[in-house]
Parts: sequence; structure tokens; C-alpha cells
Amino acid sequence: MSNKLINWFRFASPQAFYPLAGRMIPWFWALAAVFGIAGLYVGFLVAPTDAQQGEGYRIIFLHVPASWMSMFIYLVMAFWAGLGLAFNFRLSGMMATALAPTGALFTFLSLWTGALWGKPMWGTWWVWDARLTSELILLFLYVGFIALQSAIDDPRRADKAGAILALVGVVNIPIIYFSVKWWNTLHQGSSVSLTKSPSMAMTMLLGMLLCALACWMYAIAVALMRVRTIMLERERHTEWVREELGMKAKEQ
Amino acid sequence: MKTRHKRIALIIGGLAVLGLVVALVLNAFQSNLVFFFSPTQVAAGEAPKGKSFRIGGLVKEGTIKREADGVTLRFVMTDTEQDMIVAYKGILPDLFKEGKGAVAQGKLGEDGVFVATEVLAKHDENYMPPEATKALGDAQQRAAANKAAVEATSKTVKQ
Amino acid sequence: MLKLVRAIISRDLRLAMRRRADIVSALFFFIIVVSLFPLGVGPEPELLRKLAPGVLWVAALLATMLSLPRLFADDHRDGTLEQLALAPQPLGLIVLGKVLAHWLVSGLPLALLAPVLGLQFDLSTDALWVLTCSLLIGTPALSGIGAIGAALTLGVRGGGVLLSLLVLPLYIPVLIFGAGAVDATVTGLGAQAHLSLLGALTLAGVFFAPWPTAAALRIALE
Amino acid sequence: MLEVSNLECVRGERRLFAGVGFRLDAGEMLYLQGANGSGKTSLLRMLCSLSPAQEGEIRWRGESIGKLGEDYRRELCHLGHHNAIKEELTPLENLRTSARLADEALDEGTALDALEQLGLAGREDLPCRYLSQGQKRRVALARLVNERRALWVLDEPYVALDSSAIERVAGLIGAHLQRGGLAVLTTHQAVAVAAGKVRELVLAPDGQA
Repeated sequence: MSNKLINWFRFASPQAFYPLAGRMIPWFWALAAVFGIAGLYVGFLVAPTDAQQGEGYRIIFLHVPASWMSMFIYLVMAFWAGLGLAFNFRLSGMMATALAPTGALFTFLSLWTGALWGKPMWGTWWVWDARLTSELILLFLYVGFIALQSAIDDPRRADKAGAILALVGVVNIPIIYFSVKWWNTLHQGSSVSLTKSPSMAMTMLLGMLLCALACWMYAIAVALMRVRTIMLERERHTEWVREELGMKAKEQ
Repeated sequence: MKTRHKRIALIIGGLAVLGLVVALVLNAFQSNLVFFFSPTQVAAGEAPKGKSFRIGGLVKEGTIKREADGVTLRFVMTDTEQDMIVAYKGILPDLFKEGKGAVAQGKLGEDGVFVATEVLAKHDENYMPPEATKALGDAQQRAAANKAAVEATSKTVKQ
Repeated sequence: MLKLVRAIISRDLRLAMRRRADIVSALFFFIIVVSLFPLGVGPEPELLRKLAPGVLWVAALLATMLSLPRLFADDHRDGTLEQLALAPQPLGLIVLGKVLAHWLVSGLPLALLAPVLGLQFDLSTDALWVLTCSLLIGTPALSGIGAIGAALTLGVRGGGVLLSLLVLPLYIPVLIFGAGAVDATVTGLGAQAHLSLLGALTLAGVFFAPWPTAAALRIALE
Repeated sequence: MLEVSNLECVRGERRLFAGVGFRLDAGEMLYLQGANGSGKTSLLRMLCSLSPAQEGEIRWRGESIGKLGEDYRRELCHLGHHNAIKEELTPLENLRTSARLADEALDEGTALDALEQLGLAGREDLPCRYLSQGQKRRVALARLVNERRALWVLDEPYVALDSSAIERVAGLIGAHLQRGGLAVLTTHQAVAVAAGKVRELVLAPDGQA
């Protein structure tokens, strides 16, 4: 029992996590590629044309996963940040820092793909309805988080200050998610939810879920790569980093 | 005061404030914070007068007509309880169809006709291939549309 | 506990009175920005009435932002902040006092000045009344939320710009409902729902924001 | 009463000190010595729970100060590098506000008396920005006259003071120790304190304290 616990905590140290992450990254990339290809295949070649929207609906294969990821990554980021703040784990602060750019990217994608879909379907690029506005605030929150962290020199302080900002910003996530229910928005309600069966044809849903999985795997792979870089940078004066880099140098 | 007592006092105070916040938010949601108004709300005089606002509802079947000038479109927006005539000059979005949801921005004219400057299509969350929709049959389709309309209305009215 | 909050408020007010130039310049900033708009967009009353809620509220936001960087910076520089952090009281309460004091010298004068400026925009009496109410109810939230940003950027290089980057997105709801309240009155709808939401934002901003602010201050002091 | 064990301090990428430990009982004083940049101020800030320690523990009356929180701060008086006085306020106002913020009552007479003891008579109503460095330091130190909290943590209290003021402050510290108080201070000036047991701790740059 206690043995198991210790094993888990072992991976909470950058030194132990670094090689583990290195071994996992190729797998996540591979999975991302597999799911991505499968998702795009199902989405563009198998899934039927939508009765109302024609071919234009196919943007959902990117838009919906990107929107999900933008919110989900924020939650994960805030979770890691809060964990780092509460228990002073070095690793969790690094994870939060590593996740932020990917989250910002997905938020940006979600906004743009939404605009590209909105123009032909709704008849406008952008409306100031609750869903769109709160998603835009999410993008600002990501940018603020990244800017704050990069403005503070001491990485420990940067982690903690970023964590507070991330936790404060969490209030925005339920607002985004429930905005379509709380207000009369132009944006439609969600097609997939836990409480009711999806109002979508099966193949369309399959394509969307595959694409979502691909985004997920991509996000993990990229975040792990980034966290490895952050580890090397922050711990560059420690023995293990020197050994790691020294070994690499010898191999070449 | 002891540290522990102080903490308890702060927590109680925090909960009280939280309760107040929730009460205020719920109070606000009972009134009219909406992206668009339904024809019923407009008929009840809840919409702003003499100023641009949005109305939302379903486009009534068989009411889209082009006027004599060849540019202006007229159609009826409904929430199944109240109807409203909308006049619009301009390009319609792809999704704008009879029996489907739409949001129009414009002003209410003296004659009760809503003169729209912009028409947006409101899409529902259903994604279905055409064959499946056809297979449902006409009657069923209309029933579903009606149900959606009622849902849309009850949602609007609730807010 | 209330004694402490009162002590902080009276201290900050006394300091502000000894340095009146700061308050006055923020107020003048507000006046000038608001007065620039009619000059920029033309004096058409219809248009001005439409612009008024947004312009007044955005100007109030920016004027509040001006005084935020100094909220903790002075205390940080002369070591007072350390003493406050070492006081045998929760730091959050001290921050609460400072937030209230900040509102008294920034938000309150803005709200009281707003109806006079509203006249420039040809607002009706009702709208002026709601404008003042919305600013009175909404501006404490600006001080509360702003305090978080001020504490996070304390002693950070380029802090001023960063502060606006962090705080302005969080101000968006206050802006929406504040300007929305006036807008609703101008168009003949009730402002009650908007004011009610503003009240919720202010309560949450004033009573809950001090705690993350206190945490951020302790981090800045490390 | 105050126990420090195995304390380590890392600033940026440099380890300032490690393995620092000492014990201080009622009526005892610790002289903290060391070259510039050896981590004296950092150690004092850790003692005040302003900065966390990377390694090691600080205990007050047998309990970790992190756990005690407010109860520890109630018994702690800290005087840092900065004077923590407001330039806009007069010495009298400064003294009285800082007492109020520390949750203590200080009437005007006592405050005036304290200022007089530090040689600030006649300056009570002058905004502090008109005072000299030394006078400002005296305003900050005037807090100590009526300070009855058990643990004093003083960072370079004698800086900018003239010899008579230094004597005065040393007298205040001595009286504090006699009352059974504790004091930790850093200084480059060796000043004899009349009473109490004096310990010394030298922070050496190689981490061997």
C-alpha cells in the first residue's frame, strides 16, 4: 500500500517524470495520427450530408472538438495550477504552464471555425451573444495567463501567480457551457450531452468523437513535449539535467 | 476573537454573501435579459419601442413571399402563439427555411410590420442526413417541428 | 474584525486626502475621455443617446484602471505591506478594507460625476438616474476584481500594461450589465434585471476577490 | 521557545545557506551575522513566515509556525529594511496607525512619549517626507517603546542612526529581554545590550553555518 503511494509520488518529481514523458510522447503522437485520420475519413468520406446545412456542417469535425478542448484544457490547467499552489508540487506548475498555449490555440481555432461556419449558416461572422462572448473571454484569460507567467522572472512565483489567475478564471467555464441554456442565444444547444441521447446521425457522431480523441491525444503529446522543455530549462543547474544533456552529447 | 472563531465567522459571512448573490442572479433571470424577443413578448409590449431589437421564432410554413419590387421579402415569424410579419431586403443565410428558427434584427413599424435590417438563421442541434429526415415522413416531421416550436417558445417565455 | 477594516479604510482615505492630485487626475481623465466622444462622432443627439451608456461605462473602467497599479505598489515599496501581511488578522480582511477605500476615492466620485457628463449626451432624467445607480452599484466590483490584478502584477516589470490585460477581460460582465442597464432604460425597458446582476457581481467582487488577492500578495512578498 | 532546525534557503538558482539551526529561549537574543548576500534578511523573512523555507522547520512554543498562523503573528514584531512609514503622515499618525493595524490601542500621550524617547520631540506633526533618513528610522523604531509582543525580529535596526539613538534602541532591546522577550537581529555594528543572554550565528557563504 505505502509502497504504491511512494511510487506515485516518485513521478511527481521532474527527474522521474522526464524520461517517462519521453517514452509516452511517441505513443500519443501515433494515437493522434490514427484517430485524426480515422476521424477525417469518417467525417469527410463516410458521414452523410446534413439535411439542412448541406456540406457546410462538416466544420463541426474541427469546431466542436476544438471548443471542447478549449474548455477542458482550461479546467485541467486550473486543476494542475491549484494542486501546485496547495501542495507545492513543482511538476504541476510546469504542467499548467505547458498546457496554456495549447488551450489558447484551441480557443482561437474554435472562434475562427465558428466564424467560418457562422457566415454561411447564420448569415454573420460574429454576434455578441453569450456563448461567443464568453468564449472570447476565455481566449483573453489564456493570453493573460501566458503573459503573466512570462512577465515574472522567478518561475516559482510565476507558477503561483498564474495559478491564482487560472483559478479565478474558472468561473468563466460554466458560463460558457451553460450560456446556451441560460440565455436565448443564436448559438444552438449542444448536440451531445450525458443526459440525453445525441441528436445526431451515428456516423456524424462517430466522426466527431474520433476527431475529438485526436485533438485530445495531440494536446497531451504537445503538452508533454513542452513540459519536458520547461523541465530542462528550469532545472538546468541540477545534476540530472546535466547528465541527461551530457549523455545526449556523447551519443552524437 | 479566537482564530478559529474568526474563521467560522468569515465562512458564515461568505455563505450569506453567496446566498445573496444567488438570489440576485435568480431575480435577474426572471426578467428580460435576452438576445432576442419572441413575438409573444413583442405583442405584450415587452420589446423596446422606437429602437432596434431582435426577434426570434420559427418561420411559418408557406409564408415567405417576394413583394412586387422583387427585392423585399415578407414572411411570418411565429412562436406558435403569436405571429408577426417581417419585411426584409437583403441576402438570406443558407439555413433560412420555412419551419426553421430565425432571428431578425430591426425595428417595429407603425403598421405592426417588423422591418428587419439583418436576418440570421438559428440552427437547432440536430444533425441528420437527408434520407433519414425523409424517412421520418411528412406527418412526423411536422410533429417534430411543432414540438421544437413549443420547446423554443416555452424556453423564451420562461426567461 | 470590523475595527480592522475601518482602520484600513480611514488610513487609506487619509493618505488619499494628502495626495489629492491622484484622485483628481483620474477624475479628469474620465471627464476628458467622455467629452471627447461627442467631438469625435458629431453632436447628433440621437447618436449620442445611443452611445452614452457604453462610452460612460468604458471611460469609468479605464479611469478605475488608472489608479489600480498604485493600490498596493506604495505600500509594497515602503514596507507597509509586509507589516500588513504580518498583522494578526486575515490579510483578506485588510484587502477588503483597501478595496472599499479604493472605491470611495475612485468609483464613488465617478458615479457622482456621471450624471453631469450624461447631460452632454442628451440623456433623459430617467436614464441619468439609472446611469448613476448602475455606476454606484457596479464600480465596487471594479475595485474588487482590479485588486486581484494589482496584486498579481505587483513588482512585475511592465506591470501596468499587464494589469489591464488581466483585468479588462474580467471587467467585461460588469461593463455588459452596467451599460445594459442604462441602455434598457433608454429604450424603455426596465433596468431592474441588469442592476440586480450588477449587484450580484459587486457582492461577489467585493467579498470574494480579497481572498485570492491576499494569496497573490503573499506570493509577491516572498 | 523559538526552535529552528535544518533550515535551507535557495534564492533564484543559488543556495544561500543550508542546515541552519538554533534555539532561543525567553530572555535570549540572537545576533545574526554574515557577509552581504549571505542570506541574513532571507532568514529573518523565513522567521516571520513571509517566505517559505525550502527545507527545514521553524517552531514556536513547540508548534510549526505555518500551522500557528495568526496566533504566531500575534506574538511577532518585525522591523524590516524598509521603515514601513508613510511619507504623507506625521510621525504621530504613523505610530498610531501602525498600532491600530496591529490590533493594539495606543493613545496619543503614550505615542508622543515614545517619539520623545527616540529624540523626535518637536517633529511629531511634520510629515515624514521632511525628515532625514535617521529620523525616519527613529520613527519606525519608536514602535518598539510600547511593544510588548514576545518575539522581535529586527533587520539592521541601527542603520542610519547616530550613536545616542543606537544606545537608546539597545536599551529598548535590553528592557525587552529583561521582560522575558526574545529578539533576533542582524547588524554590522557590535552594540552591547545590557541584559539577557546573547547568542551568535554566523551565516557563511559555503553553506556551513
